[in-house]
Amino acid sequence: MSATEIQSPRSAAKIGSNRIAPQYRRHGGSKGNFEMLAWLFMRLSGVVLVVLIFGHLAVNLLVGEGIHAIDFGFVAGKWADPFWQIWDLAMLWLAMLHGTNGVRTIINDYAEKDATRLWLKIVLYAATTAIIILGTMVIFTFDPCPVVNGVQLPGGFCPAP
Amino acid sequence: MQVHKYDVVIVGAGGAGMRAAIESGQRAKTAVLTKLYPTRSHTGAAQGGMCAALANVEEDNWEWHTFDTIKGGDYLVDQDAAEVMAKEAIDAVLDLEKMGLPFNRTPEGRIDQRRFGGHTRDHGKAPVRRACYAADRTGHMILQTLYQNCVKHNVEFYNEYYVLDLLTVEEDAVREDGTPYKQKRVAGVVSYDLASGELHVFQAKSVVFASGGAGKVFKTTSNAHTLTGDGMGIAFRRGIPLEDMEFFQFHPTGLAGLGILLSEAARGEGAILRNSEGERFMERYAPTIKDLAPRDIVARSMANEVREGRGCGPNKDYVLLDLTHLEPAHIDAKLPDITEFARTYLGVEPYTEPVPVFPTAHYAMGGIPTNISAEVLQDNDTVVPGLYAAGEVACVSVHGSNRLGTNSLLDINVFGKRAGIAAAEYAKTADFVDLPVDPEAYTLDLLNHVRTSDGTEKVAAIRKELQDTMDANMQVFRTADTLNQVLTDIASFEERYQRISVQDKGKRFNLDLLEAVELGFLLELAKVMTVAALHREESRGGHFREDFPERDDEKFMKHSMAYKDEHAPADGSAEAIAGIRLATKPVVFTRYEPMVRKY
Amino acid sequence: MPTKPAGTLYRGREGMWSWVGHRITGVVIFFFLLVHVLDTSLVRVSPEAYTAVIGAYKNPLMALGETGLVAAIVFHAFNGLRIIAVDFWKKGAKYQRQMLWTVLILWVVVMVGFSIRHLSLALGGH
Amino acid sequence: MTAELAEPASKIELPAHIGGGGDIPSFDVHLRVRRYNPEVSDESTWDDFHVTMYGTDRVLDALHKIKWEIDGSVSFRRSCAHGVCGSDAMRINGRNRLACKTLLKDLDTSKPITVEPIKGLPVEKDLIVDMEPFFQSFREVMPFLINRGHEPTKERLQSAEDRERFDDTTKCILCAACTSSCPVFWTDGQYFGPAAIVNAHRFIFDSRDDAGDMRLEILNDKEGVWRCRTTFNCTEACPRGIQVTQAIAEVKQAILSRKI
Ligand SMILES: Cc1cc2nc3c(=O)[nH]c(=O)nc-3n(C[C@H](O)[C@H](O)[C@H](O)COP(=O)(O)OP(=O)(O)OC[C@H]3O[C@@H](n4cnc5c(N)ncnc54)[C@H](O)[C@@H]3O)c2cc1C
Ligand code: HEM
Ligand code: SF4
Ligand code: F3S
Ligand code: FES
Repeated sequence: MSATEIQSPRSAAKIGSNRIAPQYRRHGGSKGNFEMLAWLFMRLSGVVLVVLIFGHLAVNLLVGEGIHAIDFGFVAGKWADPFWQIWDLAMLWLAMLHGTNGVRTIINDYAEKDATRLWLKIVLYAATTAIIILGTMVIFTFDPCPVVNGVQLPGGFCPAP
Repeated sequence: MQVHKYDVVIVGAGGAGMRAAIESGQRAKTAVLTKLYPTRSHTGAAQGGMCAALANVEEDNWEWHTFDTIKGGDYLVDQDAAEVMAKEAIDAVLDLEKMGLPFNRTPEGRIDQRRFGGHTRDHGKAPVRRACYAADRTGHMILQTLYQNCVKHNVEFYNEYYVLDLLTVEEDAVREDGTPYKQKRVAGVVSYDLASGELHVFQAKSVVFASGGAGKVFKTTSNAHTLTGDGMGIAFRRGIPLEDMEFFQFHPTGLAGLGILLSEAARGEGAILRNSEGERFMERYAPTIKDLAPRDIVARSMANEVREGRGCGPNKDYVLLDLTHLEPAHIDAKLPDITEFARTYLGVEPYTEPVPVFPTAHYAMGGIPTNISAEVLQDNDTVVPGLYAAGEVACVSVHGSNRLGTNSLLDINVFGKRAGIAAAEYAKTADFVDLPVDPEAYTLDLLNHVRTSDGTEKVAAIRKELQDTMDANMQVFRTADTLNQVLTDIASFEERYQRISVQDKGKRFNLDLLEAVELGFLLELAKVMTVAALHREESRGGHFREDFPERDDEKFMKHSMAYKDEHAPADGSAEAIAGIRLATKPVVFTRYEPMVRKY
Repeated sequence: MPTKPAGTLYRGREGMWSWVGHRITGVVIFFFLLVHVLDTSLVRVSPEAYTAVIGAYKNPLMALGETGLVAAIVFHAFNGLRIIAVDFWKKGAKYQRQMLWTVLILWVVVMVGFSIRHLSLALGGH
Repeated sequence: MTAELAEPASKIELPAHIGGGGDIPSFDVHLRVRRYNPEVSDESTWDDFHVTMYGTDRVLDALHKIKWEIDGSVSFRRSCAHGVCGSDAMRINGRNRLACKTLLKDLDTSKPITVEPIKGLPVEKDLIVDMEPFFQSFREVMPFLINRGHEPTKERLQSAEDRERFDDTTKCILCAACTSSCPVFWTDGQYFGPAAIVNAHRFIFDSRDDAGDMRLEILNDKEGVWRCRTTFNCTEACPRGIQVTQAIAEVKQAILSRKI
């Protein structure tokens, strides 16, 4: 019995009837661990995001005057501090990648035609790339103390001109 | 019509069929035709165990096992076959273990064993632990393991292909004593593809029948709806005799009213039968091994209790199986499924309440006669080259007039394996036999008759009446009167069967049509059983004649052989009217002389 | 395959409905995030533009919307933790139902607290 | 295990209610069966049947009554009639169940009982679906023992604890109730599905088996375990009470710990 060569996966054609409806025939399997890593990433990023997002919401919406406090100065004030810069950057990346991978799963699940699936994913990845680049640039190239029309905007954190 | 060509064609994918397929598939081009997906076969319903004298927990040997088998079968067992089975049992179990079957284990990690009815140490001294088991799912594990190994070996299955006819040719041959005779030789089988409604002819050098039992001739039965005796019916119609059909086993503990089986393993683990007075009545009937007496004895004792007014329930028509003194943890470990059946189907909690039970039609001891190489006999001493049978459909006969629990799972493995090897070896030496002209004509006729008939009789109604009369008159107790009643009833059913019609006229998945065909087999087999029972004017094993309550070795220590014979002499006898010719076949004795059967 | 009429909806239990919720909230948050990054980027364009757009957020309707969004995030976050527990904690699968109820209770508590605070801030005005 | 069991006294007093019982109640049920026959039409229909049934009757009995007395063309698979062969998984009142294990008295008989084929597999006729894709996934996980050691003369040893490790997943009857209840499987039928994973689990955690790695590799696929979204429909649907989602989680863990 041990002499039998075992091929894997079992070929459908050789065993049983070969009446498998075409839409169920499995396309070639995937190589590598991408799906596993994606799965793992969803969970790890999820845990970190809980901290990041809840912190973000608390500071922005609940502390002090809540949403009324949000204006240019508020944002500028936060990003003057490298702590918040890193915080928001991490949140941006993790949330975008987490969300993108989530939406990728959903597209895989529901897009029926291969072509549709491909297009939707292209759009998704393009949007994600654009947003991540944009967001990163904003955080890093942001100047909390712009000089608008020669006038220094008010802000306690700005160096005196 | 499509024609396929295979060296070996196996009919049925239960335990016997798949065990054969694993052997034959590695030796010859093999196809398995089965009317059910393999894992739906009724082997999966078997619960208690499969016995072999492994002696893993107690001293035991295969000779004691042989003796128990012979005594259990009330000496109508062919002793050469019983020896083969008991001896090969050990390898049969080990084979399964090596294929991956997850047996329960002893603390040392060996296969665990439990007690079962009629299995004793040293020729009846005391019960012995001989049944290897996997909780109360032994049959399930066997069926799954065999299917898994079929997948491993790339066995080709044709699922939901109903075999409806056996193709043979007849040629001149000479017996050993020099007399000429017409020898049948296998050419193939005709099958009906359920999905498309098309007929497929399979030309084959060897054919193995492993199509299981015929429990659906009875109303209260542990058997599946699909166990309609097709294999026996097909063979019988094609001139092959059926052996010992009067012996049908009634299992003592079916859920009352439903027939769903509660394994003997329950009693093996210590459960006790009680009547309405709470009495452990088996102490009266089998003082030594009590509740673990063989099934025929226990079933009759139960029926007797009920007859004498000590039954339980509103109609006083069942007795009780009491597990309440067992530890719930023990019950969960050893009998999880059957206790769930009691909960699901009767709403009884076996931890705290006894379970209502009554005998249920369980196992056909008789069937297509074979020798120990699983070759099918055409008459007492010649075989049909290329035709094999194994499992419940066959009669080797290792079970004689009463099968011991756990011997059937053993039977299917031992003789399934033998059949598979023999069929493949034969196919290597033999040539294909030319198919008869119009091979599918008979089957087409059969189907067209049913499909196009515009009668008014309903299949289900006839079947129900058949099952009712069989339950009432052909069950645990029989007399000439009740048996004649059955024959009268069947005659009228057969007449009505000519006028049945089916509502579904389509081709796809026409189960309506197939139920009608199956009813044809049931009627035929019920008739054979009853005629044979009428002829056996004695009581032995599963066959109990109230008008002849003693065993009569003088006249009846022989197998009965029923042949389909439309041209039997019109002598007015029951069998002639039924179109059956009855003959006998001697029992093979090797070492054990018949004794009085006492437990 | 049969066309019409459609079969009934599968009557899944807590597990299935929580997954439906998780999926919907995930997508909602994702699209919000796209917009949110875009509007925040306006700080780079000009403080006025940013303040103008942010100003648009500061009306009662948007306040309700924000509450909804936070509700989605909170549910997704808590349920996400539940899923992680199912995946990594030995007894997670066994207690998934209890954990879901915990998630919902926590969700209600957090949202009640948040709504009171946020809506009173947002609607209270100055 | 080997301890002698207590032998009870040979006569006991039976509780009173065991002796009596009363009549078996009968009741009327209304079944709505989803019918489909491509020989007749591409559209399916709902057919209504009213039958009188008794105390311990199951949905399967009602279907039989319909087939045998009212409309012989109603088609469904069944065999054992007590929940061990896996033939008759169908959707009863919206959930996957075995018709032979669903007692009518446990359903709300004041409303129609809907009966539909299981979801996600091609319907062939009425309640019969094409099971081939399901069995294909099963075959692909190599559901058989592979042992590379040399064969012992007697059985392979396995401790009771090692045997217990995979006990739950040996119970599977391949009824497909789980796979066809899985929202992920419904989407495109490509997911291996819970049943295949359960059967892989049965061997991965069998101490006698040597090919766990190969099976883990097969399931570490884009259609493998990672598609499971832990919706628990499979666990709820399994008529054998197998903790399917738990088994899937264990396989995920096994892949992770092997890779990392
Ligand atoms: C509830 C129950 C419990 C049992 N418990 C035990 C036990 O504990 N120990 C024990 O030893 N025995 C037990 N038995 C007996 C034993 O299980 C059976 O006798 C044995 O499994 C029969 O196996 P088989 O392979 O012959 O037939 P089956 O398993 O019944 O298989 C029959 C096969 O034939 C196929 N078939 C039938 N007709 C056709 C056709 N016309 N065309 C094509 N294919 C066809 C079917 O599809 C099926 O695959 C039990 C039986 C029952 C009913
Ligand atoms: C707050 C903390 C968060 C946690 C703990 C969390 C957790 C998770 C987890 C564990 C999954 C995997 C679910 C599964 O595999 O079944 C998931 C999926 C998903 N998440 Fe999050 N997430 C969080 C935030 C976010 C954010 C901010 C977004 C949007 C950008 C998002 C969008 C998604 C999407 C779209 C999915 C896919 C849903 C699906 O496949 O059904 N999540 N989340
Ligand atoms: S795991 Fe349960 S539901 Fe799934 S196929 Fe097996 S027995 Fe059926
Ligand atoms: S239903 Fe499907 S999503 Fe996972 S938990 Fe079961 S496999
Ligand atoms: S008929 Fe066998 S599981 Fe229901």
